Amino acid sequence: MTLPFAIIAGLTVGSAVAAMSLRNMVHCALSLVLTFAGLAGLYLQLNAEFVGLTQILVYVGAVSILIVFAILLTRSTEPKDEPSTVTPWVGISVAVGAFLTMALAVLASPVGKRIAAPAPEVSVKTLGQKLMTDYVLPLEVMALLLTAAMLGAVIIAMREKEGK
Amino acid sequence: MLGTGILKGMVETAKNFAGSYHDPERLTTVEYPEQRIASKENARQFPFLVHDTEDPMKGLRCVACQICEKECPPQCIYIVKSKDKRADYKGQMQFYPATFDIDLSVCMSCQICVEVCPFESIKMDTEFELSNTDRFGGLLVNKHQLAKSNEHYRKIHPTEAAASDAALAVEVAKAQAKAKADVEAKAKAAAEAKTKAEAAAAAGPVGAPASAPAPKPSSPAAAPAA
Amino acid sequence: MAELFAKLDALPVTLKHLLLGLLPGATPEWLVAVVSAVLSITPILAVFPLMFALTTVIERKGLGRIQNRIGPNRVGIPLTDIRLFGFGQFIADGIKSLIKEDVVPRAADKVVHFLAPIALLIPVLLTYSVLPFGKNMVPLDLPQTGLLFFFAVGASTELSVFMAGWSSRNKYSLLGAMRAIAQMVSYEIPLILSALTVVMIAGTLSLPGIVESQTELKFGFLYTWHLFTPWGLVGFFLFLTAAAAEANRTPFDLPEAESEIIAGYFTEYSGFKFAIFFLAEYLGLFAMCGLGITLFLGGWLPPVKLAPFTWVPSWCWFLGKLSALIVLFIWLRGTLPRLRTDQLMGFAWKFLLPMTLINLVVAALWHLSANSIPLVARWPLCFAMLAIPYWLLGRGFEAKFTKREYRFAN
Amino acid sequence: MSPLWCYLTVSALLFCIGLAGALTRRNAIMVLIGIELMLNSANLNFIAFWRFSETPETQTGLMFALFSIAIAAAEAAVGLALIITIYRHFRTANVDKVEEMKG
Repeated sequence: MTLPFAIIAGLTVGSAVAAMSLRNMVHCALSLVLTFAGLAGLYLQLNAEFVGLTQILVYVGAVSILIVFAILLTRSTEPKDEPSTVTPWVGISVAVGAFLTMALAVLASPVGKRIAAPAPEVSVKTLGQKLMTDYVLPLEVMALLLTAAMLGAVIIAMREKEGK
Repeated sequence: MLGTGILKGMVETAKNFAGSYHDPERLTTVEYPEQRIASKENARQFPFLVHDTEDPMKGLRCVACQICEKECPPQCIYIVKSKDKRADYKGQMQFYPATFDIDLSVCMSCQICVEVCPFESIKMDTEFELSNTDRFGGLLVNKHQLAKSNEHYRKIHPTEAAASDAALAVEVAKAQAKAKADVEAKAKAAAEAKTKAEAAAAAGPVGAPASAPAPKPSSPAAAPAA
Repeated sequence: MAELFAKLDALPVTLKHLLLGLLPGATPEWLVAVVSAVLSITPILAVFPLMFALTTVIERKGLGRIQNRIGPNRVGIPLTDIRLFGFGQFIADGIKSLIKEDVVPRAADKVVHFLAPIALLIPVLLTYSVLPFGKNMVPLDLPQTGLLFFFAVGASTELSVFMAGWSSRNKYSLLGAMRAIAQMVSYEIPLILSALTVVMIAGTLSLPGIVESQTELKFGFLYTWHLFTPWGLVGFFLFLTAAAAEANRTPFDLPEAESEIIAGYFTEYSGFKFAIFFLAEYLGLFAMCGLGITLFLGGWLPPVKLAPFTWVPSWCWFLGKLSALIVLFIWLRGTLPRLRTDQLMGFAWKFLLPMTLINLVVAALWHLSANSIPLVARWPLCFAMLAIPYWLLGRGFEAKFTKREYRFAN
Repeated sequence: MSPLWCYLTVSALLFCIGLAGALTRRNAIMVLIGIELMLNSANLNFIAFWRFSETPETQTGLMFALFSIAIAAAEAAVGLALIITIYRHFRTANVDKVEEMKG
């Protein structure tokens, strides 16, 4: 484990914990952004520059803004003193159990000991060529999905006509 | 077409920009402390008190009638009437302001004090460089600061000052005429009294004649300066 | 002679290598990397904030002249009568903002309120790291993802704007932040799409690579700036429009429309934090201009390869083009009134977005027909393919916004 | 460079934090944030496995991560639109209180 990795991983996990545990939802959203940025840092460490920067562009630039808008638009009228969680211990124990299982699996597996090969030669050009040849069907499906999602989101969230 | 309006506007602003370097029409700014525009005659800022003689305190026209104090809409005038009296410009015995303060930070330059003053004693000044470092007392001016000579008034508002001087001259003339008349009447009365006394002395005492020497105070309805 | 100019051109690079050579031989490698980075960062941190400072004065003077005023011309050297045409103003402003009281509203979210200006300034400064300022002068060369880095980092400023607006607990701040975010998200699409045409033609995301793609010569002396192609010409103006909106410049400065919402998202900021917002805004504009120069105006290239032009160092060309664009933005600010919110959104979605998409198609056509149609026919053809949609789309706006009936004035 | 298990552990941690949040928080937006976290941890796994694979040239992991990011964006948009509509109907974004079939 190297120092940069430790710093970024610690930041990512810490802000993820904050994102799920803080009371103020805007603080949660801002911590989530930090998690996204930390993940992008991890991607960059793994020589996935393009995906890392896409992560920042999409998550920090768009998804977090969506979440923040949603939080402000649903400014809770709920009473403040109500606990923000339901029966936390059940959920947390399920999560801890899941983590222990996965961690054991990871540590036991010989794959986990694998050391990285020298940085692979990745160019955005080949990525694009692959998208247009091998992955052209998923790409088209994705385009369709994004269009459908956009239309769906607009129609769902559209204000109903007055007097209806 | 979309965009032509933007281009037209940009040409116009470019003309303004270039014109500001050579065309005085397009750059009318006066760089104030160094360059000044002569004050317009109708300009007015804050009131001041007019005095006539060399000594500002002795020559104040104000008689502390407190009309302006009562009329002032923002109530920025504070007057304390004197205990004693002294002769005014007509030689009449009048009160004078022991204290006359105006809070210029409250004054709204409405000129009502000038309108109501029967004595042509409060006028509007054109002084505007009044900035001060004292936040609370700096703009509270007393009668020493307020007193300015009639010469100053003539300089800043020549037309008004002429009208005001004329009105005062009429007053003075009236007062002098009255005084003269009074003196004459007194002399006459005295002469009459004398003759009567003599006559009485000759023909025995008779009731004194009804002579009313009490001089009327100057008319309160004196026309304010036009 | 030519060698001397070449040396002058490479002066910053030579200087850096000279300074790096001063390090003792036993210096560990990571320290050399750090020193090298610092040496690259320092000129950026010196030149662009200074440029911002000068721009504030020039902008005020220029706007003054445009509005038949003189503008600031007093502050010069203190305690003397030397006025320097008012160019001491920015120092006075800087000192003022440094020593002013830093007011934080009682209800504000203190931590977020404090972090917002920092979170705004850092991404803006980061965008400079991939711009090529001159030949071999790019602080961080990302051959695969340079442009994506610029946009990714630029996109994260939106969140800082939200942080500033939300943490102030002020309705004007929040309104300003919402407006700013809606505007930035809407205009980011035309911005990226108009930049994408260049990526498509140049075939690289690397910004120095994009400049290199414009070094071919036409007629033996004219550099093939992308501006000289029909799609580049239209793309450049689309890019500038979107960049003005991204940087909150007039006529798209609704987020800080003082007549409506005071100062927008930085209403509750004072003193040095306000200065940081101001600085970040201008630095963002400069970065956008720098990107526009790199993409369309040939970066650090002179317009023609002829003797007097090639003598000027490449970084001077970059800074000169940058200054020209800044002057253009000041000029626009002095000319145009502010849009309304619905006009702003309508313009982005109904005009800029279709235009950038058409531009993308035309650029592809231009690229594919390079060998089949001669330039004399190709240029007007492609230009017409852009001009006709422009005219049609623009007509919709004119019909909507120019004819206006006044009930009483007529 | 850190070995693979470091990345996998971080990913597992993120997944479980997201899971815990999604299971315990009441607010629908917080549930959505938890789901986003889980998706992201999966992405980290894709990238890590790609980087440590025998044949990184195929770029399969990168592709998968890219598609996953796109899907996550679409999911966030639709999910948040749904939450806003639910909030309009019920005046709450609390998932426990939204239990009627009729809006």
